[in-house]
Amino acid sequence: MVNAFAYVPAIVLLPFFSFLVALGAGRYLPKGGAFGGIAATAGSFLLSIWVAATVAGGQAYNETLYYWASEGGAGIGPTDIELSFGVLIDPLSALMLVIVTLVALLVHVFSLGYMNDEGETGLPRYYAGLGLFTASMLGFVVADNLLMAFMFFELVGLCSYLLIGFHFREPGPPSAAKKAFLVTRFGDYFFLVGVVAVFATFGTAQFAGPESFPALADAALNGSGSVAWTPGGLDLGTWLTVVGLLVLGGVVGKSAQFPLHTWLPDAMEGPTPVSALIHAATMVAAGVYLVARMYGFYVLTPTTMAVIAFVGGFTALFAATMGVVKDELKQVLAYSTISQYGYMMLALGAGGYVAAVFHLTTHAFFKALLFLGAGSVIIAMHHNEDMWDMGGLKSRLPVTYYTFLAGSLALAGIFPFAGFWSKDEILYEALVHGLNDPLLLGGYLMGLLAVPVTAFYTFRMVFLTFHGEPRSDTARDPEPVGWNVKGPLTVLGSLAVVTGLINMVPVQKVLGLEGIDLLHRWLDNEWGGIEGLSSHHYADIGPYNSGYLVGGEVGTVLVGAAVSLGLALLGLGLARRLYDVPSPTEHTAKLGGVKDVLYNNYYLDELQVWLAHRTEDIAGGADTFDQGIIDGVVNGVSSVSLTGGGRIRKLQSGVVSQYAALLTFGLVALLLVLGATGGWFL
Amino acid sequence: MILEALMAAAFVGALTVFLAPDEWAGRLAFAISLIPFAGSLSLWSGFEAGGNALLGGEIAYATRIEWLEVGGRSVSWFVGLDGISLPLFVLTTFLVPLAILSAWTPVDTRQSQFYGLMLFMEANLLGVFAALDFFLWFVFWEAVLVPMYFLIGIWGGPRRKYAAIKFFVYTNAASLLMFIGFMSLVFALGDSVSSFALPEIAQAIAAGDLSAWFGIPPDRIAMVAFLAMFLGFAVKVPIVPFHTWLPDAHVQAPTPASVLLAGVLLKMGTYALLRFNFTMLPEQASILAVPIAAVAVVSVIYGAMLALAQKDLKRIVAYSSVSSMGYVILGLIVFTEYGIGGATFQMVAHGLISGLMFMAVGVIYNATHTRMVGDMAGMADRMPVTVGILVAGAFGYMGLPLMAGFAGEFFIFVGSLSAPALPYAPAFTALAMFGIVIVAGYLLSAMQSTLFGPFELETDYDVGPAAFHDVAPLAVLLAAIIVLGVAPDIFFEMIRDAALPVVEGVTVDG
Amino acid sequence: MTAVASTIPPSWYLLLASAVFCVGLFGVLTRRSALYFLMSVELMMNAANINFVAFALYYGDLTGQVFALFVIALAAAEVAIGIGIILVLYRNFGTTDVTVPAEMRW
Amino acid sequence: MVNGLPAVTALLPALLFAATGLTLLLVDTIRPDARSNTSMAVVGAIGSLAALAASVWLTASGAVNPDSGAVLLFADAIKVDTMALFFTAIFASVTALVLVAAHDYFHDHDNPAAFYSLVTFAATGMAILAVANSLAVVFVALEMVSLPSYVLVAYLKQNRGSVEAGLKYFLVGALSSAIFLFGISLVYAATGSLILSDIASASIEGLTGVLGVGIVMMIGGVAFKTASVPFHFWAPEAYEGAPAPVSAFLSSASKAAGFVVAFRVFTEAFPIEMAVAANIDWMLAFAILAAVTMTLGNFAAAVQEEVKRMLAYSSIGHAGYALIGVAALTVDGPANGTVMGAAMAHLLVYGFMNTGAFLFVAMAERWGVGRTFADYAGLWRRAPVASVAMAVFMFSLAGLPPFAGFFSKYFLFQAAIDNGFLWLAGLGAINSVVSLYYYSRVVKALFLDDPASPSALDAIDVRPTALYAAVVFAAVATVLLLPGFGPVIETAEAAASALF
Repeated sequence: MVNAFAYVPAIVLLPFFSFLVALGAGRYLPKGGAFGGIAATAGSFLLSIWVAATVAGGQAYNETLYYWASEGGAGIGPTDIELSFGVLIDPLSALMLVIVTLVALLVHVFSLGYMNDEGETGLPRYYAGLGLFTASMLGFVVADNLLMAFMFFELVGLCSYLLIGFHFREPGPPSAAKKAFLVTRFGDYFFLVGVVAVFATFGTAQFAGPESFPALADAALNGSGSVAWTPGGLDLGTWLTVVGLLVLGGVVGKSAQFPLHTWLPDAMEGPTPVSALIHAATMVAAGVYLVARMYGFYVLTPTTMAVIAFVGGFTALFAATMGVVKDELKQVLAYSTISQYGYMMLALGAGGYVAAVFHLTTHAFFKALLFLGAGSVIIAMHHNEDMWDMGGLKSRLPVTYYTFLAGSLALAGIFPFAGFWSKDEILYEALVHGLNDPLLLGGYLMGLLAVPVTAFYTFRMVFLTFHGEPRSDTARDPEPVGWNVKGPLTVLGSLAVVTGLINMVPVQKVLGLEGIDLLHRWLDNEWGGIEGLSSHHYADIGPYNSGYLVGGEVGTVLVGAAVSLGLALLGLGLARRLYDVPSPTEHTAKLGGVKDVLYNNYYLDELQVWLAHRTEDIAGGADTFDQGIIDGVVNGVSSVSLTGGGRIRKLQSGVVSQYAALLTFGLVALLLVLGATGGWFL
Repeated sequence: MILEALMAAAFVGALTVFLAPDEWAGRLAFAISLIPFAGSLSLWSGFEAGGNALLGGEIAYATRIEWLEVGGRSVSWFVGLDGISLPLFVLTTFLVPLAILSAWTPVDTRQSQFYGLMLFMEANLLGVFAALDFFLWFVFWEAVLVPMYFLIGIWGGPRRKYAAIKFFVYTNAASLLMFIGFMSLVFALGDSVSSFALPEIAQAIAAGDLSAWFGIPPDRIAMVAFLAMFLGFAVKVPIVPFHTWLPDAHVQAPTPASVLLAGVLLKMGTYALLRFNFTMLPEQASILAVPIAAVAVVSVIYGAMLALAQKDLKRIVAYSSVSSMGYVILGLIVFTEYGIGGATFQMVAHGLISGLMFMAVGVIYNATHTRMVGDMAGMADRMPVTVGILVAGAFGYMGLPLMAGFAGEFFIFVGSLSAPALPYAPAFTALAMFGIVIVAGYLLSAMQSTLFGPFELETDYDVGPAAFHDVAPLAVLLAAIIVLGVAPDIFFEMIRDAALPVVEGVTVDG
Repeated sequence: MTAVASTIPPSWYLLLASAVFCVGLFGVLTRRSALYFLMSVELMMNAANINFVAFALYYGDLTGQVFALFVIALAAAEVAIGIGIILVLYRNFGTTDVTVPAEMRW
Repeated sequence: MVNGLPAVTALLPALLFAATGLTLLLVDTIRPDARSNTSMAVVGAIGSLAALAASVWLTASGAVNPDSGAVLLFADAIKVDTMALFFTAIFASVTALVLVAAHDYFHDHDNPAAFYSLVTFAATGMAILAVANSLAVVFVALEMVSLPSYVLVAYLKQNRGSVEAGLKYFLVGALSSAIFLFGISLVYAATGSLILSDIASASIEGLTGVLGVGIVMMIGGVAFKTASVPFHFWAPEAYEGAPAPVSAFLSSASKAAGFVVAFRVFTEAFPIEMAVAANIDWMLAFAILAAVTMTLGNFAAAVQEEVKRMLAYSSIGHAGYALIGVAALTVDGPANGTVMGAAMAHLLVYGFMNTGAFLFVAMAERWGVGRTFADYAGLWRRAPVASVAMAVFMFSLAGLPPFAGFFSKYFLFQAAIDNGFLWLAGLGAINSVVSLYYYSRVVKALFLDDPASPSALDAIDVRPTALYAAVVFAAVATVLLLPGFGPVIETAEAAASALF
């Protein structure tokens, strides 16, 4: 058979071509080039499936395809480095490929309904953006080294800028786009330093293989190898931790973790399908994916792991609390995204590699679903997003309602929807590993606390939107949506229900059914993969060992699951009591002062704005200094010489007898000088 | 003799255009300027020389003809290229035709003189990069200033005269300082060199032929010469705090002049720094490594902060050039193959990108007649293509991967972080790298307030898209930037080849 | 060599010449009338002549004396031209005061 | 014998000048009331070009050169050597330029004939000055140069400026020549001879003071001719008030004449060894003069409003540079010949670029546009060729490549450094920067500034062909002297080295 891996570049390039086509010829194509995009993503999707199948067939692929800057050469000090592009296909990237291409495809289709049918202008630009966005993300997914990953990581950022700012004629979107790029850029600064540091330290940035930097780091740490360089006097462990944290900076930025999460809610200014793409499969997912990609490096440094876990747990809770008080549909979803990625970080920090990837997968589906659902609601509501103007849409938009409900149940983590399984596993991993690690345990507790909050705001959203009486005319008579909206919703809805089945770890543990933890086996290279990139390997070199509550493993599983499910139901119930009524009212007042804090997102935006202004003040000061002092000196020199000249010329009085006098004096002076030096007249 | 042919083409072209009528001077100049470009492409494709021209590497397309005797040393017409000068040579021939195109719209008076001066400047610029004899080089180096003086002074903005004279006198004073510095080296070499050929001088110094002069010990002379030349070039680059002529010159200069000023003239400074200070006196350089690196980092951050404070688009780009040049200095001082190679590559990359930025701002200015951030908004609504390219260029400036700027900066960073020759290299590098955040800050803010949002601009005419011959050069530049970003090896390979001997010049203890 | 000349030490001539020279210089510096200025210059030149003649005698070669003649001739020429210039000065400025024409300065 | 001809042939240039002067008078007597001065200009130009040709021929033919030694005439009172011929070449070129230019400048003067003859006679004096080997001849020749110059400066009798300039020039000149003469007399008193070589060999026990004072006074005379501090006061007014061609003549040729005296007399009559031995350090005196002169000239020039006056001060500054040629000398210094040769070369280049600059001013006066920088605004538009030429002169005077002024100045400084006078060279360098400022002001006015009023340029209604020819020729020479600098500097250095 033909080798599927030969076509991996095509997966990336197809959307790229659609970008070119839409940009160049979109004006002349029907639907502004939408079909090109759909075809391209569909093609990529099929190819990805094929690739995944090949991996399942027991193969993997790690190949350098193109040397960016020339091979070899005495690169930096002692090290030889190569800057190259390549493709790394292992279970993880194969899975991610499928997810990304699928979501991208559905988003493209949905856009037909959301953009074209709504008569948006500038569609070619839109589809070009989508194409490039998808292409960059896919390039990032298949990257075989950190440099390439960084490059596409940045391109993803660019596309988010372009798409968030799609409605550039309005004031809001451009500023949101700027904020998104700037904040993530701030994170990427550390990432870039990290990349350079990796090159300096190991001389390579390959993810996989014996010469990859995780492998080298591992070898160096257990003394069987050494690294090319560490900065003056720093011991290896510390330095690797530093490098890990540097790279993490990029992750925190892109995956909207605390404190760099502020850009994401603003990013809602972008068209809803773009939000779906950003949140479910591309930009925000990139951060978490990066950690998973170089997990073999992170597990080597416990500090980093703990930090990741704690940041994740904190973000999960922190973002969830803010989601409670938002009035706009997409705002709620935005904070839920932040919170959910917090869970994934928690999982990664807690050594739950598989759990994280699992949640990444399920989240991709149900979050895409929720956003597209929100999109269809927004269509119906004529682009009014305020939930207090909605209500009672259940009967009028049945398809949207039920799919949205499925997604919400998944998000809230209600048995047996997809979200339940993944979130439960995360909490389980955090728990069992956290019992010996306070920081981690803290993360776990925060994650646990976030569960009811999540369920609460999710269903607050559902009830306010779909239940009760319509609270506005548009809600009474919403605009119907077409097949291109319902289609994607249905697909994702069913996925949101069933995806949990790919990883029935708790069931396996409790009932002892072997082999239904497909994802575990998949990521453990059971079918195919690359040495050193397996969950087992990570577990082996990882810092954690498991501890259990009463009843050993099974008991822990059951307790954990029960607790989290219970809490989720608690939150759901509360939401039901408060908002599932014919005409619900705001209860946020009960929160008192806390409410304002939550409304204003803990004033973090204000903080960042304040910082920005201080920076500008400094800049202004620098400018004054530059113009006044430095340039002043430069001009001063000339004016000084001119005044000097002015003095000198005054000698020339114009009166000839004075000339005679001066001339005589000059001569006499000369006489004296020479006479004195020569010692005449003695 | 092909180098001579190309320079002659530009020179004769200049004379022809001077005499041509204004109506078609622009077209004629453009057509003529394509000749050196085509030629330089063939030079590039046929380039096989390896090593550094100054340090005994083979010199491509070399010619050497004795000219006259100065104090027992021969001055000769000695030109040739190596991996460092060729890319800059190509950059020049590439930028000039585009700059000429970009002049068609704005320049409406004395066209023939304008284009004549452009070509005359090109001839001298090519000379600067090709010359391998100090006197010849210096003649070209100074001759470049004259046309630029006129370009700014005649076709410039309101305060053009002030800017022109400031530029002229300031840079000339600097050249004088540099001249003195270099001459003291030559004197200190005494009879061990029989000519002003740079390779001979460089190798003589490398061979330790410096001897005491006026009772000053050789190492002292070398140090003084290094400082004099460094200061001299620092003005040209420019390095903070010798940069204040640049914003004035840029803001007042007409667009095409700005393009060449930022694109090529600034590179003369860094190129000279590399050729003279860092190639000839590596030991002094490594002694002064820390202060120089500090200056570089200050240039990066301080320049970026200044750009952040500006309201005039051109000033913004001008100050960000100061910032970018700081990266180049950092790359040079670390004395690693990637550092110096990256610095040289960054010269080319920044040449293209800043050229693109100035050109695009110029195109917008043609339509709006203002460059003030406050005066306009939502230009994207009226000039979609131009703005699109401008945005792309801006991201290139921010170091977006797969564009030339990122390649240059990344090479520099990779080369500098672990540089053995520079103490505290990691700290310096990390500090300098923070520039990529600030640059994003001010460029994005400027774009947001001028290009996006609802369209605002008080004019008594309606603003429409730019003409084809305005946009075409932008597109070409953007394409070049992307190509270089995707395949930096187009130049980087030969650059590294020529940079390696320089690196080997400095011995790192420990 | 006459008796008188031989009895006078040459330094006296030097002193005399210097004295005359200084008188002339004094005149140049103090007098405002162009004509006095001219005369004072003549005085200075003749001071030089004294030296030439005296030391021609002292060294016993004629060069000095011959040169003195040349000088006298040149002085005459100079005066001629000087008078001419003073004349046009008077025509244009209505005075021979050398301090008056001071329109061009600095 | 010179090339098989009588030895007096060596005086050919001087004789040609004299003959030309007489011929001019003759022409004038034949056609006394001719309104056109074309014939004058033609005759004068031909004559001075012939003199130029003669001096070049004498040098090239090897009749007179360092190897074959100099030609001594009239009991050693005259000494024709390469340096003499080199300077004669300078005088001849400048004279030719000035005479040609004068054709248009004096187009409506009622009696141009006198001008031509006076210039030529002054040139004759210079030619003799260049070959003078006896202080007597030096003084006579000096007066031969000065007396016509006084008249030339005051040539415009109805013009108050010209008269004032003439008066000041004359008074300062008379005083200076008196001082110079007294200096000679003191030297004679101390050494008993007027022939340079005899002075050098004379014994001066006990008379050091006398000799010293004499030498200093002679320095004064030289300083006057070269317009160096403190004898420079006449220069700004004289150059400003005189007709521009005269200013060109004085500031180029007359200045060079002063330098030929300095170069020859001081090195031959008071050889460095002897001077140092006798504690009469005239090199130090010249060093001081050079430093003060170049600084004063440049800084004062930087603040002038009138172009002509600026050029006057700049010519003072250049005198300061050239003085380095006699200042940067040391006892058997390695580069004595080089530094003096460089000064000579600089004077040659300066002869062209400075004359050209003044002739451009002459053109402006011919047009009747004003004298200040502001009046020159935008001249460029009506007179592009002349303006470009002026720009060339300015940049060359400032010492920028790619013009000859760069090389001559550089050689001068380098030789000074080689001879151990780093501080002089450094000072010169700083002054060059200052000069760059005011020279570029002219270019700025010509090219960058807009005319005060649209009608301001209407004054430019004629195309003075001869002036144009002279200016353009000077410009071409200024440019071509860069590539052709090799032979010039070699000749000059050889000539100068012969003196040590």
